[in-house]
Amino acid sequence: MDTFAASQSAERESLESVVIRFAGDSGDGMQLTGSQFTQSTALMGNDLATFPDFPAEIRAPAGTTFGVSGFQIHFASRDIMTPGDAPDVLVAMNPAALKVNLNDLKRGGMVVVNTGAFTAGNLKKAGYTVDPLEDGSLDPYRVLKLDISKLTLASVEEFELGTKEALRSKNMWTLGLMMWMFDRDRAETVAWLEKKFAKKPEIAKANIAALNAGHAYGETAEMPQGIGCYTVPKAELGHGTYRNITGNEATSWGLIAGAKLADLQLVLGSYPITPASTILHTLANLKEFGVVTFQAEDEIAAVCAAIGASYAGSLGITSTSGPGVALKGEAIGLAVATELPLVIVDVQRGGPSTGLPTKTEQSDLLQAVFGRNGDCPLAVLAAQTPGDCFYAAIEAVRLAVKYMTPVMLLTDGALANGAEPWKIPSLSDFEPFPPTFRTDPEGFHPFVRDPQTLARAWAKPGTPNLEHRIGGLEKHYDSGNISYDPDNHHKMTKTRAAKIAGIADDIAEQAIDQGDATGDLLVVGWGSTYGAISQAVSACRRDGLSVSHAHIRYLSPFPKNLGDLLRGFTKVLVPEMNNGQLVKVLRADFLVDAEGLNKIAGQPFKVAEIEAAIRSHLSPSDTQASE
Amino acid sequence: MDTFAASQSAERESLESVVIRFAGDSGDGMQLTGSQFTQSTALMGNDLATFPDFPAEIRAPAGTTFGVSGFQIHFASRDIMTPGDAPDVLVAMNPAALKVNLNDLKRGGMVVVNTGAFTAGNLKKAGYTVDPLEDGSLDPYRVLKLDISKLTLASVEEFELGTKEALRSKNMWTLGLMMWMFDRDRAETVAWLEKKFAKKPEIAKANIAALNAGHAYGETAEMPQGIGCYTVPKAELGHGTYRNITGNEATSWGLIAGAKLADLQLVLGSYPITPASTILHTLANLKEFGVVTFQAEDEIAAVCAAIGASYAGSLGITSTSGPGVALKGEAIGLAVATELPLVIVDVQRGGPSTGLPTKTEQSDLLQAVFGRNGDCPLAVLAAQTPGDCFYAAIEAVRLAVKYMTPVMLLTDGALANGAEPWKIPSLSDFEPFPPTFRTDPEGFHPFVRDPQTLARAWAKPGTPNLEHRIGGLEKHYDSGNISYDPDNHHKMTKTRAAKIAGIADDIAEQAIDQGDATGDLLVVGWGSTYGAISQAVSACRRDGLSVSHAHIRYLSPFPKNLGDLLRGFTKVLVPEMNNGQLVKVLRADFLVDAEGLNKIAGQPFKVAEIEAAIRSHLSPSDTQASE
Amino acid sequence: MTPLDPPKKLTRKDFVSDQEVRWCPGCGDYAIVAAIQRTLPTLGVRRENTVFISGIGCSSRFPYYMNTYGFHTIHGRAPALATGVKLANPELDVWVITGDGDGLSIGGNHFLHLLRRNVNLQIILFNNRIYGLTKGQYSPTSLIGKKTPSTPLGSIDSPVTPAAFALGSGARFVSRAIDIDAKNMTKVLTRAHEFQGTGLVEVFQNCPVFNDGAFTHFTERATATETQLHLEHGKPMIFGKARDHGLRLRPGSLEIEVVKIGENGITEGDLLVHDETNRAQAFLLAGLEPPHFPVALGVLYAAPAEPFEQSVLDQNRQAVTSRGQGDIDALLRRGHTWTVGED
Amino acid sequence: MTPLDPPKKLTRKDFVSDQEVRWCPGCGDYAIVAAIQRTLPTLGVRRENTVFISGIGCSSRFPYYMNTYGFHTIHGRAPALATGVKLANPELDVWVITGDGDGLSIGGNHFLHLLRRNVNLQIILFNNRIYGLTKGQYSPTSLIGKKTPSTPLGSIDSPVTPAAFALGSGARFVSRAIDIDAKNMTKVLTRAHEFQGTGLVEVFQNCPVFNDGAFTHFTERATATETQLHLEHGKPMIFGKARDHGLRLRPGSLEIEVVKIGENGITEGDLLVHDETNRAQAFLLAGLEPPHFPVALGVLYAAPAEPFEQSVLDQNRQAVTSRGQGDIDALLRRGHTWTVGED
Ligand SMILES: Cc1ncc(C[n+]2csc(CCOP(=O)(O)OP(=O)(O)O)c2C)c(N)n1
Ligand SMILES: Cc1ncc(C[n+]2csc(CCOP(=O)(O)OP(=O)(O)O)c2C)c(N)n1
Ligand code: SF4
Ligand code: SF4
Ligand SMILES: [Mg+2]
Ligand SMILES: [Mg+2]
Repeated sequence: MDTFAASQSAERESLESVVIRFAGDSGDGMQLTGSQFTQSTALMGNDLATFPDFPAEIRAPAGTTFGVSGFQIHFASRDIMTPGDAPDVLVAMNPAALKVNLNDLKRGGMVVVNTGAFTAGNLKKAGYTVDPLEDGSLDPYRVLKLDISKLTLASVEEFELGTKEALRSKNMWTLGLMMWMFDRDRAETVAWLEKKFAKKPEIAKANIAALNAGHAYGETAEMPQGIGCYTVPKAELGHGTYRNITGNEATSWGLIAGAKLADLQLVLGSYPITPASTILHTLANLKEFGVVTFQAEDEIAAVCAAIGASYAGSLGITSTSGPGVALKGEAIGLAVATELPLVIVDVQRGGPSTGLPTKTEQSDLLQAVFGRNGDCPLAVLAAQTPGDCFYAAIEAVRLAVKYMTPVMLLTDGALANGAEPWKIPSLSDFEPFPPTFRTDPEGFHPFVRDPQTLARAWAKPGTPNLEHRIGGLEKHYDSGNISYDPDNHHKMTKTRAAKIAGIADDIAEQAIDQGDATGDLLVVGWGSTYGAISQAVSACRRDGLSVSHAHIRYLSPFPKNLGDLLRGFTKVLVPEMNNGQLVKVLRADFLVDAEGLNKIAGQPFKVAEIEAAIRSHLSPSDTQASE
Repeated sequence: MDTFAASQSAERESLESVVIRFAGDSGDGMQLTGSQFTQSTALMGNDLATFPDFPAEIRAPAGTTFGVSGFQIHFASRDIMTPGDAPDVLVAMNPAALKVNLNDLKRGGMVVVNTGAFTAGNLKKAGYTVDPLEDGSLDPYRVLKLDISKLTLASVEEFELGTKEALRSKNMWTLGLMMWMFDRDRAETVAWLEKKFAKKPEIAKANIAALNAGHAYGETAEMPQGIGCYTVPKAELGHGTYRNITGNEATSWGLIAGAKLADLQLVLGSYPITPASTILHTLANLKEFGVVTFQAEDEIAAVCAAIGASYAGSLGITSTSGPGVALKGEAIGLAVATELPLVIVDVQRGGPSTGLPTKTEQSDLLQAVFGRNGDCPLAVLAAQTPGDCFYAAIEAVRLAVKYMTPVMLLTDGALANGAEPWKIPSLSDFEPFPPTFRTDPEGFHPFVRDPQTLARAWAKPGTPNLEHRIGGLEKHYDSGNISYDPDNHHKMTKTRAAKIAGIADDIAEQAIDQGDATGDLLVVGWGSTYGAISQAVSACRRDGLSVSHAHIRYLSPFPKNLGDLLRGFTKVLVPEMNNGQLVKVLRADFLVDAEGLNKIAGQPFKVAEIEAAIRSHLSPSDTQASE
Repeated sequence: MTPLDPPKKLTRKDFVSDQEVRWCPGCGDYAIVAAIQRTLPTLGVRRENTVFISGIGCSSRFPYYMNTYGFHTIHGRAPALATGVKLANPELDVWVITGDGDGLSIGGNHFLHLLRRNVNLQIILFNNRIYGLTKGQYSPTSLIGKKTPSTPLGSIDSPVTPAAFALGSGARFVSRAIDIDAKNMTKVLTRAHEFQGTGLVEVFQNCPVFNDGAFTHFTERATATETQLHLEHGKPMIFGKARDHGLRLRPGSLEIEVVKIGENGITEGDLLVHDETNRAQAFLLAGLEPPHFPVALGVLYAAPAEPFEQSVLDQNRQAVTSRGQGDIDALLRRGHTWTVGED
Repeated sequence: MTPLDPPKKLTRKDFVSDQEVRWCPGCGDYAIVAAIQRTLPTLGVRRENTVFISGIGCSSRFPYYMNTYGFHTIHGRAPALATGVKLANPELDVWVITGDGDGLSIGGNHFLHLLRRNVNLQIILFNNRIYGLTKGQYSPTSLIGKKTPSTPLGSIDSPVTPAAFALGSGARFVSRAIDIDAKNMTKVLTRAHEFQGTGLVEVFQNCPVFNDGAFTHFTERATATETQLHLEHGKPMIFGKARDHGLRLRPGSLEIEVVKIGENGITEGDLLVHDETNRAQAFLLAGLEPPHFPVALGVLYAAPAEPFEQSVLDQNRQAVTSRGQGDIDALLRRGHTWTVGED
């Protein structure tokens, strides 16, 4: 898997796909650069996937390795699903960025370095004893050395900004250069800059000047051996209107859409936590949808407020990450016991404890399914791409309302911040699912159940003649009053379990995403590993290997056919970004000898990693020990 | 299984075993009556087991069914292990007590009723439309009707107490009668009353008078048809000094013994919760052992204080029940991440949520093993009898200190309040296990590990030249400093898992408690179901069935040989007082088709229930569906 | 949601549920539930709009005995849950029931934030200075030296004064009543209900089983006139059987002293006049304790401000006015979009 | 545990750890860590006995930069964890580091109970009126109207005043300092350290990234003399460049007013004299805010009492004296026992 060749010809060489990683100091604005490049790439009609990777510190001191912020974009003329394993192009704005990222670059790949930042001080901060630009460590790569700092200063001279201010445009100069190199259009970025700095026209002008200067530099300057200019044709995307969307945007919008389809007011109780906070931010800024957002004093208050809202007849939702879920356990149990609708969004991050707050992981699955006192079943769903968060959120709302139950929606840091082009649906594509609130006193008690769904009646305060009391103590099946009766407790426990199990009749059977319904190996995934598994499986299938891919959305309850489906394969491999959680539940429920492929690095799987595992599982001499 | 026959003969009839249930109003002092009867029974040298069963309310209104408090004792001349399935004798102090308990009484069993309490008002409160003493509903039983109220008043007349005060001695009169009937000695109770009412000698005298009067009544009065007097010979207990002990006493004392063996100060951070509170109470009253007890503002503060204490070089312990564990999850994760010793005692009760606070259950196992964010492994142990809590607690301390890890000790409400005769060990029977605190700066960092146990160094504040920082963020394997390095996180996660898994090399292999090492059916249990399973299995084995019993103490990690052991049997049956938790983990880890037998009634299994399940699993036409 | 016909005249019985009360005989909670059931009809509220929300504790069993909507939640969390209820439906008339353990031990944080946000509801704190339901451990309001199962040698934590804590937390309505003083309790409950915002009522409640007589030193009817100061806005602080004692500020200082009217030239004019809106004064009053001072009862502090949920609604309305009612299809198409193929 | 040789003279550098500081350029936290590193050597403490315990937040990264023992715990729980540390080893010199979110939002309950128990440690509250680490959401001390990512239309919760909350919680030492005023901070830190019990120091800390200038209206050096009141026990409350302004109690009332010395007959004698031991006065001072009043800085309140962990130790000693050192074998044999077989 080496990178695209150098082009010497004047006219642009056409490439099928490119992976670029922008890397620099937290202060260098790499996330902005990346997202602007992403925008114009989307508008070019490429398929794409991105992976922002930033430090836990707000602004780590300049020049340090732990302060390096990166943004990787993979774009192509074909359908792609991951941010790409290894970059073809690395843009390194300073020595620390080079140090941290160089090993990931493909051999023969291109490095664009800002020599202006390669001062003795910065080299030292990055832990370089000798200058990597001099000691030949860049020999395996195609290197474009530019004093971007100097070039930027020159380009904005006329605006007479202070040097510090002027240097801020470095990232725009670089963006301009890369836009030239890959034939992107600057118009959107120009418009965006004008809007962003509307109050500071000088700054806007300076940035635009830098952007154009970078582009112009590419047009005019003589490029060294091995550096060319390229184009990546449109991808064959299905007809429709597209946009870029990140996972947390999609989740937020999906929750709003779900509330609309349920005809309920959305009340979000949340407490800020990385990487979930942007869901709170997004919804807080959509009050015109009647959304109520409440930043509570802590996670417990947040979920309790959401439960109170559902009790009062709204749709209570709480968004958080793993440590927050750990705090909400007792209250979620109350929602299970009182059988109220509730959606808990867990944007997973590296654990245990505070762990790796800005890194991604899938290690909250067992907590989601089992992490409460008592026999305390609820529904668990997972989203598999940024755009899919929208659909998963709607489904979470549907199940919560229809079954009067908490539903845990699992996403993760990679989905939350990652972006992809998304074909925009219309609300009319969805069946509405408004609940019927109980109003008839005849034969009412708070735990009368719908014979089909086993959901209890939802009688909201304010309804005359349905006054009733509920709580966390066990209730009598036939009256809803407190009951310490032994058989009743057994019956209620079984009923709560049966209600959740019954959801399996209401969801799609598990589909094979790719490959045959039986064979040598089934790769089973869940959540954000979708893209990597999918590409690895198709690569192996191209080589004629008997491997299929199933990706599980419904983790509790599982689809009815899942057991049979697993048994249709000689082997089952379960890649997870954790130490083996789904694999545990699959083995317990279906007694299949599924094996885990576990990456607990706070980073998504590379396609190659999964591909290698598949091949070793299918190689005649299957020596590879699974972990 | 019917009860002992009536004896008409003057001299006492000898019985092998008897089950008595004392039942009355919360205000009637049945728990005291029961524990006094238990004391004297213990001193008689019988083996025994008790099961107190009281309402969630402090003092529910007199006469109501939900206010009924019961105390069951099973005593015998042979080795017994459970409080008994069904009582041979029911003492009902009022209509509500009769109503609630009569169905449990063995057919042909004896009912002693206090007719004095069978007033129209009490009958109504109990929900009786007709008087059960008149309508023949007691015909299947041997009935002893006495106006205990009146008899008591007469017996204490001389002390000129108010009627209300005088009636308080009802329970002592009744106790006296039962002590006559079963040939128990009153001396201990007399002494106890004198001590208890030292400040109110009149009350002491009155109670003693009532006690003696009840006894005298038995001696003198003409007993109706079917009521006799009995004796239950000494049991063949092993040599040694015995005492009665409840589970929470044993746990508390075991923790103190563990701290002593570890040569560490015990610091308990706890927040009151039923049925765990008495551990806090017991330890709070043992300050002369240097025990520090801290009633914190909530469960989170309690566990955090315990973690702080361990960090500072003491043994941090926290005691609670299921809802408390649900709140402690995040903090326990911190202890896992910082690798500090910590013992969490979970005295399980009925769930989910507030559930059935005063009832017993085993439904926190999955929470104990999986209930935290991230991959967050710790050790989980369970105690199986009241006395065994002592040994389990010591073992929990040993593992926590040796492996620098949180250890969850699971007991439950039945163990906590249940009592049994306990052969008292000496501290010298135990190997001490003091940790070695790190003092040598040479090559020190907070996460240097013992190559055998993988435990990190314990360097406590106050030690010169070992100043260091720890926290919940991921740390570098080789320095203990914060690290966001992907491979390091993978390595640390694997190391944390390996450390816990490694405990399997340090614990006893799983033994077969009863029966052969292979066979048709293995009954696998954990925790307080020990007695019921054991008796059910031996009953079936007496009938020649090929069934064995294994009881698991180490739930995480499992003993190394457990898998092979399970595979030695055609079938595996897992009785649990939950909806199927251990069975899930066994299936996941060993891919054996274990079946659950689940009772979620807030009450212990009856021996008969397990026996029936065993037989149906072994009957040629095995039709019984497992749940 | 609320039907438009005027509420029918309700009586105490309308608010009594069919559940048997499960408190110990003699428990102060009986008097409180009775007082509230008696007061509600006088407030012209609707049963269906009335919601009692409690945590866990003897006191928190309260909602089961009210024939209204009720939620017996989890330990300490009632204020947070009630906030959610009000955010979902501000029309509802919410009463939070909590205890000294539920509200001030595990629930202290939610208590603080409820008060500072000033959500429009009533919160009744049943203070019996003990954990009743769990059988008598000391609570954050137990006095130093209190012997309980968890403090066999006596408690050592200095107690929280709920009213002072509330004032420090930014509470805008702080009041006190005694379980057995139905008359004053009704007054205070009515005031708290009128109040736009969080109306805190601390009730001194006797637990005959685990903390009997915790308050008798000032609740005893016989000595009440000497040990109780019933506050009235704008009135001088007078107490005593002969109404001849009063409180004044020691001149130029910030200390309150008890004075006798008539003695060395003191007249009513010298006494402190109760000003409900003075937080510092309320803070001083909250700290008065027998034997040297009477206990301040009634409304210590009342300073209305816009309730939290109103401001929330205002912002939502604002958003609709400035941006128009949200349209989801438009939302999804906000910002950069592009179209593939014909359409 | 502590070796007996006298502590060697330490310098600031001895307290600087080898970890690179990871705060934003210009963050007020730099000044605070510097002040503490400069103050510690003057307190004659031992590095090995010094422990910094923090929660989560930018401020809570603090322990990593101190070359002492340190524990970066979980969000809001540092006070509880620190209490456990002191119970295990009262000899340790513990500093709790928290933020306005860590300490007053999620950690409010532990904050309350730490203060009322009066555990002997110092707690430094870094108040920047914002959640820094999570990128700028409003905090419990953010002012109404504050626009943040979670309050795009402005915050509506009325803020907590940490000092008032602390006093209401029963705190016995309450003080304030400004990040850039090293001199006063050192004074206050020293006082807090001397104090036997929980020494609370609120530091007004600037977050240039998410809440720049939150305090400039009274921290600006130019106007400091007009906007700051530096309290000294026993001294009249005077401020102003010309030291000609002061605070007095409006006669007979409980309100503070600003007066000009010399104007209509006001003399220094009329001014309030700071009494550290007067809780009500401290409560009033805590509430003073520009523009109408200066901000009260320094030690607002200091009323020593036996520290919590001392009382705990006393009870344990008591138990040993009255019952003798515990003997486990005897414990197991306490009460009824019986023997089977010969022995
Ligand atoms: C999470 C949790 N922790 C602890 C408990 C046990 N518990 C129930 S009520 C209570 C304290 C009750 O005291 P208070 O609030 O004063 O109410 P009271 O019974 O005195 O009316 C406790 C500790 C619980 N139910 N849940
Ligand atoms: C249980 C939990 N909830 C939420 C978070 C996310 N979080 C980390 S710090 C913080 C608030 C920090 O604010 P503050 O205490 O004022 O510290 P600052 O960053 O302003 O110094 C939050 C919400 C977390 N780490 N853990
Ligand atoms: S324990 Fe106390 S508070 Fe609880 S019900 Fe009984 S008397 Fe009332
Ligand atoms: S975000 Fe604010 S508080 Fe946090 S380090 Fe940066 S400047 Fe300091
Ligand atoms: Mg109480
Ligand atoms: Mg802050």
